[in-house]
Amino acid sequence: MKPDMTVNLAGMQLRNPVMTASGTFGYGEEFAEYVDLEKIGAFVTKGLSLKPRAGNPTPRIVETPGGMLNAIGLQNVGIDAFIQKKVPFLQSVNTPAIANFFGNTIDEYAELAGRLDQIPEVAGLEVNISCPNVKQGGIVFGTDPECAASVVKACRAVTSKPLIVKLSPNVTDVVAMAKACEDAGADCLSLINTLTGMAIDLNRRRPVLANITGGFSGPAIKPVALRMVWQVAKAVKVPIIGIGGIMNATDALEFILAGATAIQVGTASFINPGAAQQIAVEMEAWLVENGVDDIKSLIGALET
Amino acid sequence: MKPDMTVNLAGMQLRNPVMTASGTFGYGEEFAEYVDLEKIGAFVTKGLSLKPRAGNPTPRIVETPGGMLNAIGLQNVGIDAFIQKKVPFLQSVNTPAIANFFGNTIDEYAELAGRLDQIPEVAGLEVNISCPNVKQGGIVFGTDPECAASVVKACRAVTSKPLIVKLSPNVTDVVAMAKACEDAGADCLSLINTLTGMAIDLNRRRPVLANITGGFSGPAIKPVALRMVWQVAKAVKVPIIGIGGIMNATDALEFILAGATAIQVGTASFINPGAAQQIAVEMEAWLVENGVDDIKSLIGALET
Amino acid sequence: MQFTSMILSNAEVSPGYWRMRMTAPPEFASAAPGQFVMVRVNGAIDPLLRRPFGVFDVGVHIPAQSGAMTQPYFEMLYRVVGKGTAMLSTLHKTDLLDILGPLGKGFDLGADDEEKLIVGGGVGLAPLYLLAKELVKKSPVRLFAGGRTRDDVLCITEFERLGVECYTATEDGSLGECGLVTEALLRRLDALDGKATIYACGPHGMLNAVANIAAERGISCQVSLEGYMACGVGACLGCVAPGHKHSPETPDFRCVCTEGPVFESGELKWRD
Amino acid sequence: MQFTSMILSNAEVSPGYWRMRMTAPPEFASAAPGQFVMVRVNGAIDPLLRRPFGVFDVGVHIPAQSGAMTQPYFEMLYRVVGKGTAMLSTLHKTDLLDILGPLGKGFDLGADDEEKLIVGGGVGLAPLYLLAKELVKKSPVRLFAGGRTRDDVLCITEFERLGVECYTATEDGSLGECGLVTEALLRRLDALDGKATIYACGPHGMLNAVANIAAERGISCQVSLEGYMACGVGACLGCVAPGHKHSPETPDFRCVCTEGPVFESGELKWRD
Ligand SMILES: Cc1cc2nc3c(=O)[nH]c(=O)nc-3n(C[C@H](O)[C@H](O)[C@H](O)COP(=O)(O)OP(=O)(O)OC[C@H]3O[C@@H](n4cnc5c(N)ncnc54)[C@H](O)[C@@H]3O)c2cc1C
Ligand SMILES: Cc1cc2nc3c(=O)[nH]c(=O)nc-3n(C[C@H](O)[C@H](O)[C@H](O)COP(=O)(O)OP(=O)(O)OC[C@H]3O[C@@H](n4cnc5c(N)ncnc54)[C@H](O)[C@@H]3O)c2cc1C
Ligand SMILES: Cc1cc2nc3c(=O)[nH]c(=O)nc-3n(C[C@H](O)[C@H](O)[C@H](O)COP(=O)(O)O)c2cc1C
Ligand SMILES: Cc1cc2nc3c(=O)[nH]c(=O)nc-3n(C[C@H](O)[C@H](O)[C@H](O)COP(=O)(O)O)c2cc1C
Ligand code: FES
Ligand code: FES
Repeated sequence: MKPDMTVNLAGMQLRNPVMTASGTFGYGEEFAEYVDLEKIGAFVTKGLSLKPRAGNPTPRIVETPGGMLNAIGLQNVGIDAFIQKKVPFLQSVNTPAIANFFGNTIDEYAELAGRLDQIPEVAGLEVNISCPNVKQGGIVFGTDPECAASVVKACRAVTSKPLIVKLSPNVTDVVAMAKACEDAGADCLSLINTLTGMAIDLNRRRPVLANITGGFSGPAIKPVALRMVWQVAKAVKVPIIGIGGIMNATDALEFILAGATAIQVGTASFINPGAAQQIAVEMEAWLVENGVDDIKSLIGALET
Repeated sequence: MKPDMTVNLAGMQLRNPVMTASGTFGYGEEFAEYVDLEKIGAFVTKGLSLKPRAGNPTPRIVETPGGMLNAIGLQNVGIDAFIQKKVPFLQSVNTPAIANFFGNTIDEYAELAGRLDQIPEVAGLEVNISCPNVKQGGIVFGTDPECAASVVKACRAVTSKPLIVKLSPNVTDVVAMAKACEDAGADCLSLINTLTGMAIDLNRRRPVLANITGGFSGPAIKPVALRMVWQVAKAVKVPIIGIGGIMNATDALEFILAGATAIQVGTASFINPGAAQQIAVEMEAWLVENGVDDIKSLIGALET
Repeated sequence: MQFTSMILSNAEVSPGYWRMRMTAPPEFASAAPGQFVMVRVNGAIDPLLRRPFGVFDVGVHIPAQSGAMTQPYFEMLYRVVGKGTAMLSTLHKTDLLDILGPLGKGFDLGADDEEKLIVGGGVGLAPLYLLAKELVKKSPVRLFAGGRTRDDVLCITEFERLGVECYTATEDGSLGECGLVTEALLRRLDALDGKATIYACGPHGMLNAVANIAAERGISCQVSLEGYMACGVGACLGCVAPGHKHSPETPDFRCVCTEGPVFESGELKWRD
Repeated sequence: MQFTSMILSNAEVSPGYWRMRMTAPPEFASAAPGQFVMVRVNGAIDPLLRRPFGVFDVGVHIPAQSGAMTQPYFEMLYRVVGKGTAMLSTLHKTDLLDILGPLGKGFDLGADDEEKLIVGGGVGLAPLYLLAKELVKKSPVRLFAGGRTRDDVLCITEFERLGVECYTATEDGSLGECGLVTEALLRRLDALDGKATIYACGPHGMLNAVANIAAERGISCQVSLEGYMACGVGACLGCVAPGHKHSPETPDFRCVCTEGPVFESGELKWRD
């Protein structure tokens, strides 16, 4: 018998729990050749800002043991070009598209949320709060519970679409951040965004990345991600999307046991562009083999 | 010409910057067959507590991509047995031995610091503040600047030996922690201790570690460690010991460029018990090849 | 001792079980039965940690050509269970491996005038061959080898060639008796007059059963344990096993890599 | 296109430079000169990311035995510089690799009635052989190949066999002229009457010099760039290069893996 792979994510019905992570899957189109988008649960766009952003100078990426650092600098086409050039593609696909976005100020966050709310092709919003607050001297929104709550409240006020808040792992107390966002009106939490890391080129005596530090992703970070998902899942009521180093169905199922309702595949799509679809297929096969008839029975089923 | 490999670490003169990390080198004796202790700069003991500690149930370790998790539970012989059974060995070796220690309360930290201060064979003290404060409901000392400062002040008051404070990476703002410890009287900062991580056994639907979460170490964590060392080095005046995923001389030199005066080799000693000595030898060879006549000229020499 | 070893042969001896022979320095010849090695499967970071394996045999290769140098070697018998062992099984003659060992405390050979009863489950036979080789020099030796199917019962011919009397049992009855090997052990103990020592290595459940049998009958028993190991030299404290006085309130842990892997069964904590 | 490819041969053609031939699906035959592949060196996590390599050649292997199936293949020419390329160089015939490609925008073959001047530095020659193979069908082609020493000037015989006139230069004078290959290019441009197109691939400094020469003389020029790549399909935005309007204040980046790797040199930003 075919197991039930569907999950409900803050009102969005997904055919399976496998999503793609922002910044690793373009605007969906880039992977059309490798992934049948209608075989995965949902996909998330590159992070959008009000104005287009050209991003950082190069080098922007570097490999590290079991992972990679990126300092793309949130390069994106901006909300206007998104609406004109990318939304038509979203319409053609029968899979929820989630718009990831970020601002430099709370007002920018709210303006973007309001505009994205008006786009019927956008099924849900994912707020990236791992960005520096230009008004508060560069303190990252996502590292202070009050600051994060203000962003979430401002977005919540202008959208009735499912609002996902994406948490930064670079904090002392991820549970406090999670609760603050839940209380401020988040429908769902996704975690983790990248850790902050650095790589050095010994011979040139310089940082490898032009930006000096970068976001650390890939299999290396999985233990941190799994720990945070487990901690947050115990503490909040809203559903959770697990992210961080997921390379295969085993990794994905571990996150679900830890308490995630859905998962996002990030860096893995670079290594294997068909990763997301393959993970969905292999998860289903695992369920069949292990006699599990509903993926939902595994959510948070870790025995501790 | 032989390059000058010596560094001065808060008054301790080391023949080279290579130390071993607490918990990965026993009490020194365990590696006598593999490492000529008089070829490395210094070594650090397993973390000591007032009473002996038996540690956590098993499994206590698990491999992860590019790293490992441990939940040893700070098993150690306790300060009394340390003095009786381990100190005699320290006396036989002409290399600074640094005692790593931890307490459940500030009083315990101070008592240990005071007792270690009286042992002539102990060249310096390394305070592990990554332990839960039992009096404050389990909040980890090393994640709150004030709490950490109290520990450091209490230890500072009872010892005139070099006092190294070992910082936890599981914080939002490692620079704030570093400054608080410096202001409270630390002579030196070592970082990073392990990240907190988790691993799951899908088939058993249980955490792999009996303790559920564990300390994450090894090459995988190097980008985070390097970033934190660089951030802290810019912000404090005291010397820094770089730790985290150092496997070879290249890694070690990267930490020195980032601002570390010395480095500690941890997980690498498990994989290659002779790692510390080999790193010291290869660092010197690199200096010769690159015409650097004094290792001190590389400290913080990163061009950004 | 840490050394670079060259693989002399690496062959599948039963589905999923491999036997590897590799060069060793002359000092390795003194490895005690029950000692183990830590193998670095790969010079890179994946897998990161060394893998522990028992010493199956030690010997000296005497080349056909007279005058050529003799070559001390040792052997491992391993089962492919995960990443590291899968990679080992792809290695070929002349490939090199970084080895740490022999490590740990091996078996106590005991008194000469008693019968030796060796109990092995699956790949647990690995460290018992070298043991049997020593024991047969002085005492009558019987082997009780068990496994899930016939494929899991290994190298019986080698034991027989030593003059060891072998009993086999499999859970599916595909070889020897159908059931657990402890049945045959019990029968032998019932028939026994005089003293005996039991030596056991295998899955924890089997060791537990053997330890309980030994305790009930007051027979001396040594078991070889496994434990998740990072270092193999007593530094990480990852490999510990609960000692006989252990309880959650008063923990008592033994270090498997330095105090073991072989323990008197009475030193350890067992389920009843 | 993503496919599993079997290695047909892998040999060192000059110290540190290797040439690998591997099977490809029939559709691969339409790869344009200048396109590249992303190779997954290893199924595990070390190295984690794919490695980009130009397509050196494509062809079809016709087996000696009549009636046996023909086998489309492609070739890469690579230099061992780090972990990934070192691992590639240890692979053998019949080993398998996971390949993504052909990717990116290749060279524009331009008009037939002009001279084609190909400039390659070191392993930069890799994507230029397939280009030359196409260009010689319609136009006279000259190759200007440079390197540090004679070991860095590769596969010249292959180019000559195509009927390409080859000029070589090395920095140490061990092969051809002593100095930079742009000297010979400049002499040819001076002698030229009629139009020409320059195609270049190699170290960034060389491309910069060639681009400046082309700009000064108003000659059309295409360059193939390298860039640190994670995905190869336009998703990570890691591989970008500054476009001609780029400045720190008004950044203008081009995506090397999808808009390139071949660009009109005028589209990009160069140092004077
Ligand atoms: C002292 C000792 C002697 C051993 N002797 C043998 C032997 O002679 N032949 C043999 O086939 N096996 C033996 N084992 C078990 C063997 O070490 C494991 O099967 C092997 O490490 C599995 O590695 P892997 O990478 O294939 O599996 P993975 O599951 O990928 O390994 C992941 C991690 O778990 C550890 N691990 C997995 N299974 C075990 C286990 N059963 N015991 C300890 N650690 C484990 C690995 O060392 C590694 O760190 C011995 C174990 C110990 C402790
Ligand atoms: C479009 C394109 C085509 C290329 N074609 C060829 C070719 O035909 N033959 C050839 O020998 N080389 C070619 N290169 C360069 C080749 O990709 C690198 O030499 C190779 O990736 C180095 O890998 P490594 O693991 O050996 O080195 P490492 O230094 O260990 O690699 C570490 C990381 O840096 C990246 N990297 C290192 N050097 C380069 C570089 N020069 N350009 C881009 N990324 C780099 C790697 O991809 C990897 O992610 C090409 C690069 C690009 C972008
Ligand atoms: C190249 C790159 C770009 C990214 N861009 C974004 C982004 O724009 N917005 C965002 O919220 N996360 C971004 N991320 C973070 C990922 O969505 C994901 O949270 C992170 O990579 C961890 O997952 P992984 O280990 O599976 O890659 C980016 C990650 C990478 C590697
Ligand atoms: C098994 C194990 C035990 C450790 N025990 C201690 C300890 O007792 N005290 C302490 O301060 N750090 C301890 N650490 C942390 C290390 O000293 C070091 O900070 C950390 O492992 C990061 O370095 P690495 O990546 O080189 O291993 C331990 C680490 C490991 C792996
Ligand atoms: S394996 Fe490290 S102490 Fe036993
Ligand atoms: S390599 Fe990812 S966008 Fe070009």
